[in-house]
Amino acid sequence: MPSTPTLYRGHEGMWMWIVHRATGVAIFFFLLVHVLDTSLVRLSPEAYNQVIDSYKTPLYGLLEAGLVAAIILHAFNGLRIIAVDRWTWALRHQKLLVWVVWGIFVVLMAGFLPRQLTNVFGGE
Amino acid sequence: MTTHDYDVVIVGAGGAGMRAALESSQRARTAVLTKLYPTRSHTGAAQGGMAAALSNVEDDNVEWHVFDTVKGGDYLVDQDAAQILCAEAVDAVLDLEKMGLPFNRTEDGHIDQRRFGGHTRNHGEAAVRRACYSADRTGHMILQTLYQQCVKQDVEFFNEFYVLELLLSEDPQDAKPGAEVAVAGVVAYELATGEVHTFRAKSVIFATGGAGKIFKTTSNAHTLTGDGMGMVLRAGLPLEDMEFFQFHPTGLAGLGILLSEAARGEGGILRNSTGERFMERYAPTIKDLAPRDMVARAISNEVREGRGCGPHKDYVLLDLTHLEPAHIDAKLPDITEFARTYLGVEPYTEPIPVFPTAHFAMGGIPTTVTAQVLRNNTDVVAGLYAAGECACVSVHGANRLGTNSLLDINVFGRRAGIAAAEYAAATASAPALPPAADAGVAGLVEKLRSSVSGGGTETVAGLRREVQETMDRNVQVFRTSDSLTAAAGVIADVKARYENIAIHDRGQKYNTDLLEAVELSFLIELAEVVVAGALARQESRGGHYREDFPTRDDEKFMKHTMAYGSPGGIRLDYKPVVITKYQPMERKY
Amino acid sequence: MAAPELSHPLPSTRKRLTPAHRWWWKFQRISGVVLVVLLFAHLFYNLVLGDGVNQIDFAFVAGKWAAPLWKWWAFALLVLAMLHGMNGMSYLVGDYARSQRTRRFLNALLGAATAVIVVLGTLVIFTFDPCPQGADASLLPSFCAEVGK
Amino acid sequence: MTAVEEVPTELGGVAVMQVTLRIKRMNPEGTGDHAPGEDYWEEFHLEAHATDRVLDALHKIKWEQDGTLAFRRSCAHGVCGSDAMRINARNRLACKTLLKDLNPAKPILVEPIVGLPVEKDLIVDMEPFFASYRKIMPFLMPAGPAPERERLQTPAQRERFDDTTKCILCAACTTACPVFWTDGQYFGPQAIVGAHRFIFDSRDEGQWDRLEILNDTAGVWKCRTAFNCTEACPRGIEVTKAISEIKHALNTGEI
Ligand SMILES: Cc1cc2nc3c(=O)[nH]c(=O)nc-3n(C[C@H](O)[C@H](O)[C@H](O)COP(=O)(O)OP(=O)(O)OC[C@H]3O[C@@H](n4cnc5c(N)ncnc54)[C@H](O)[C@@H]3O)c2cc1C
Ligand code: HEM
Ligand code: SF4
Ligand code: F3S
Ligand code: FES
Repeated sequence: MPSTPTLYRGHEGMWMWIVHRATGVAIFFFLLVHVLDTSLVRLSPEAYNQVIDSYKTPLYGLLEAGLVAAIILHAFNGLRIIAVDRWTWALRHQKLLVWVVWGIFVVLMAGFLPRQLTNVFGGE
Repeated sequence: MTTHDYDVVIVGAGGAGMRAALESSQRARTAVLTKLYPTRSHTGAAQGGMAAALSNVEDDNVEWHVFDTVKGGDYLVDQDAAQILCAEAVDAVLDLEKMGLPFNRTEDGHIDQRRFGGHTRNHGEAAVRRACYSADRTGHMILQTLYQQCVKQDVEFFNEFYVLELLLSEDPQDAKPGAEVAVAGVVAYELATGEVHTFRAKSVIFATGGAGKIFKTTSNAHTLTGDGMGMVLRAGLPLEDMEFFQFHPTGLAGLGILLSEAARGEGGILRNSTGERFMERYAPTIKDLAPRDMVARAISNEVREGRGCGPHKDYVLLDLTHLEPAHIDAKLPDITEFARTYLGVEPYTEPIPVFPTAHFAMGGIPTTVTAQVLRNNTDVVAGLYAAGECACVSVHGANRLGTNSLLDINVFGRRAGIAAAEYAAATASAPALPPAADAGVAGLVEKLRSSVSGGGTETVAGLRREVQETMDRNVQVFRTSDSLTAAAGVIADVKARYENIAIHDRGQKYNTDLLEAVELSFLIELAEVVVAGALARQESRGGHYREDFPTRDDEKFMKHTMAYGSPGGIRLDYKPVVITKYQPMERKY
Repeated sequence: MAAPELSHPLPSTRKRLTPAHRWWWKFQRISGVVLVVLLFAHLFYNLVLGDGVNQIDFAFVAGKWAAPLWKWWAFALLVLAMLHGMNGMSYLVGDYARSQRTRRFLNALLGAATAVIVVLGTLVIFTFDPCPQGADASLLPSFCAEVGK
Repeated sequence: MTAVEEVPTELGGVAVMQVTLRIKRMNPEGTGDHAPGEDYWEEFHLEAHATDRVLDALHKIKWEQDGTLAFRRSCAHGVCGSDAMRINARNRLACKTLLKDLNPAKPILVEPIVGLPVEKDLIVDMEPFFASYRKIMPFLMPAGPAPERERLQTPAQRERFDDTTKCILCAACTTACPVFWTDGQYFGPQAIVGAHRFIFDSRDEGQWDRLEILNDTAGVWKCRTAFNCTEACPRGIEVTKAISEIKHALNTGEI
């Protein structure tokens, strides 16, 4: 039985590659569902609202927060990748840029999360 | 057993082997057998440069180069060979450039050149810029470039094939002078499978490199175990001038990793514990750029007389701190990184601890200037060639000048490739192989395998350490009759105990344990030859310094040593030196 | 450019560079930059302004799409995100699918899914009626009342 | 785990310490305890100097404890490229990794590089790696007839490709690349480095042949800028930068 090799202790670049990949896939599948459920608006207001209402649970609210987190990470890391491919400076400082991405992520989430959580848990 | 049939078989894929392959494979069906992937060969470790009187940066000419080579070699150089080496140097460098080698350049786009030890203008007036280089990885670039050309030409490599025996048409020790002895092929052991292969060939070229591992402190790779020289000796052929081993002055202290002479060529200075630039005392004119044997002895002497540095006063310092960091980065990036990685020393600001390290075998398999292997002072073995560090043409005499070896492997590697292919073309077929041609190697391998359960008591590492330590202690920069006799005793003892060796691995596949044992047997025999030659040479010349005979003795010893293996021990004979233009003079710098 | 001198012939590669991978690589980057704008405005409008997630219902969507800007915004988002996502997913297929056959099959599936979603989405966006006949007026955007009159 | 105790003794000025190496083994012919081809971890305890390299420790094991341990090595100072292996979960050369730079409090993990078939213990089949290198036509393709003397090249032109000439073909980069692990289709960073060395050489005229090859499905577009290659390269080559320069050349047609 060939055993698996150790998990490679890559640096920032490798972990961000994993993050980028995972978030990209997650967003893609969400997008498929999201287009389908939004299409219900074409069917009837009742159908749409019914589905959307069923989403308005705390669980779904959290998932949605996760989605936003994924988008923020994917988007800003995507910009980092673009910069790295484009400018030598960014290439040489790609690690710094990883921390910039996380910085932006923290700031944006700090702005968004309270709003989302009060909306989700705050009740009517 | 598998048998292969080729016109030319080249053993070794370092600089010499691949340069030969480029010529030979264009002319004849050629196989290159190498125990390492070609790009792992130790040519890749060479740093400083390759000499050629290109006159790209200052006036220079072939004659000056010949003179420096002869004088540097303490007049033991065969001057006809040196003439060829230096005359073909220019084309050798230009050929490499055309193959794509990325030399450093002058502002106007030509190949740049720098100073190196012993290379002078106008017969010793002052140091001259003769070394063509590529930062401090010239050998790396040569090895890569030659390999790239081999890829282009689709050269057939047998990688990780250890050649262990040379097959001749008859025993040269029984053959009469003048009678024909021809090469028949080689027997090789395939690392991946443990299979023994016989290669029948019309011509065979040995290009197996050096034997630095007979010493403990060495700049040489673990794999430089002198296999080619050992096989030749076992086949009943002589080895020439083996007592001349070069100790490079600046190995990283305690480790032996080389810091190229280029460090001094670029302005580095050697200092002792008092901070003195001590080379001013030993070589007033060219100081730190004196030939290696002199600098190595000077360092050892400083240490012996108590002016060494460090807690044990056992090294001196190579000072680069007065050089611009940018200059260091441009010209000496690798060696300064070695200092950082392995000693934790920052060369910009701290001097680097150095001590002489066993570096280069001036001696080796005796050849003519067309790289044909000699079986005595006059007769050649038909179809057998040697080139590179394993060969002795002899262009290095008693002491090689820095940058002349990369030159040697290219000039004589090329010559060997052409000659071997031409010989093969003119020869109808290789001599018939003896029955059971592979029996020798198969037997050797089986014997070692059976030692796993056979209860041998000696270990490869243990015996090897004993040989290496005695060589370091007794056969290094300073030698005496006593030290050499002591070494001979240890080697004889180790040789006897080798019979009782035991290895661990009895497997067929990738059995490096077994091969280390075989390599050790070559090391022991070569150490024996070195010591025998050194004992008999009661003079001091170039790299061989006898404290009990501290001067050169041209009367008795202006001759090459020819050592033959025999049941009773090493038998020594001598061969005259070819002198054409330059009569021996005292060697002063 | 002169033909290289070679000792034995190599496959001739003098044809023009095939643009496919290169084009998609560039697209991935350009679409990425555009998506940052499109997506964050979308998220901000929907989740942060007003009542956040809770505000989302038919009336909200219909109200938004009444403006041509948001209609086209949604369309651009749909197309770019789907193409970007499709190509991104096909990177994964290229990396993880073991055989040429699986690779081809999965890429076809991806292409089909993308086509379906893009077509469906486009139809919805452009044929969408914010004030469908006979619907419960309380579910509709307020301007329907005026339209109905 | 108390793998290491600093022994207070000094030997030649260097501290002696106890280290544990945990080595991934595989014997194609099997051993008493293990079936042919089975891989397993084995621990070795030894005494070493802080300044020893991992290669020294492997030698100590091979020479004093278990001669069957198989690994490649030659130069022992980082210039021949024989001994790339995964040490503490990162690709490095055993001869360039000092024990003192690893955490000696824990066992040091040593395993073969990943993505090439393991032959025995730490030895892998390098042929697929060299095959990728050969594919990019790694030799000068000069234009026109050779001049009598050298082809001219300014120091600036020479500097343009200096970085990638340093490659020793050790495979540390390629086998550290997560994209290479996925299916082995990717040429890998080394082949790109090898091509870069010629593409940016002012004397070479084969750029477009090589760029065409790198433009292929298995070529540069597979790189996801994970930077493992750059981090792993023992020669300090900016591998990702070289790859990026190739992408740029393909996109703009400028070299
Ligand atoms: C650190 C260092 C720096 C140096 N710097 C310089 C310099 O700046 N300038 C200069 O001129 N010289 C320099 N030298 C010397 C020079 O590099 C060598 O002498 C030269 O490269 C030797 O080349 P070679 O082809 O003979 O052998 P190598 O390159 O050592 O090749 C030997 C080949 O033989 C093969 N081989 C060995 N045994 C067997 C076997 N049993 N079966 C099959 N194959 C076998 C090996 O696989 C290898 O391919 C330096 C040497 C060292 C060690
Ligand atoms: C918000 C702005 C976005 C930016 C800036 C962005 C940027 C990028 C970039 C530059 C890449 C290429 C990565 C590479 O070649 O290494 C990429 C890959 C990818 N993107 Fe996006 N993207 C964004 C949005 C999205 C969306 C909305 C989706 C989902 C539909 C998505 C899914 C993917 C996927 C699946 C990949 C492939 C990941 C991989 O190969 O590892 N991205 N993205
Ligand atoms: S680029 Fe660096 S890591 Fe990759 S093979 Fe070359 S030297 Fe090794
Ligand atoms: S690790 Fe691989 S993904 Fe690119 S940057 Fe290096 S080749
Ligand atoms: S042994 Fe040569 S690179 Fe490590």
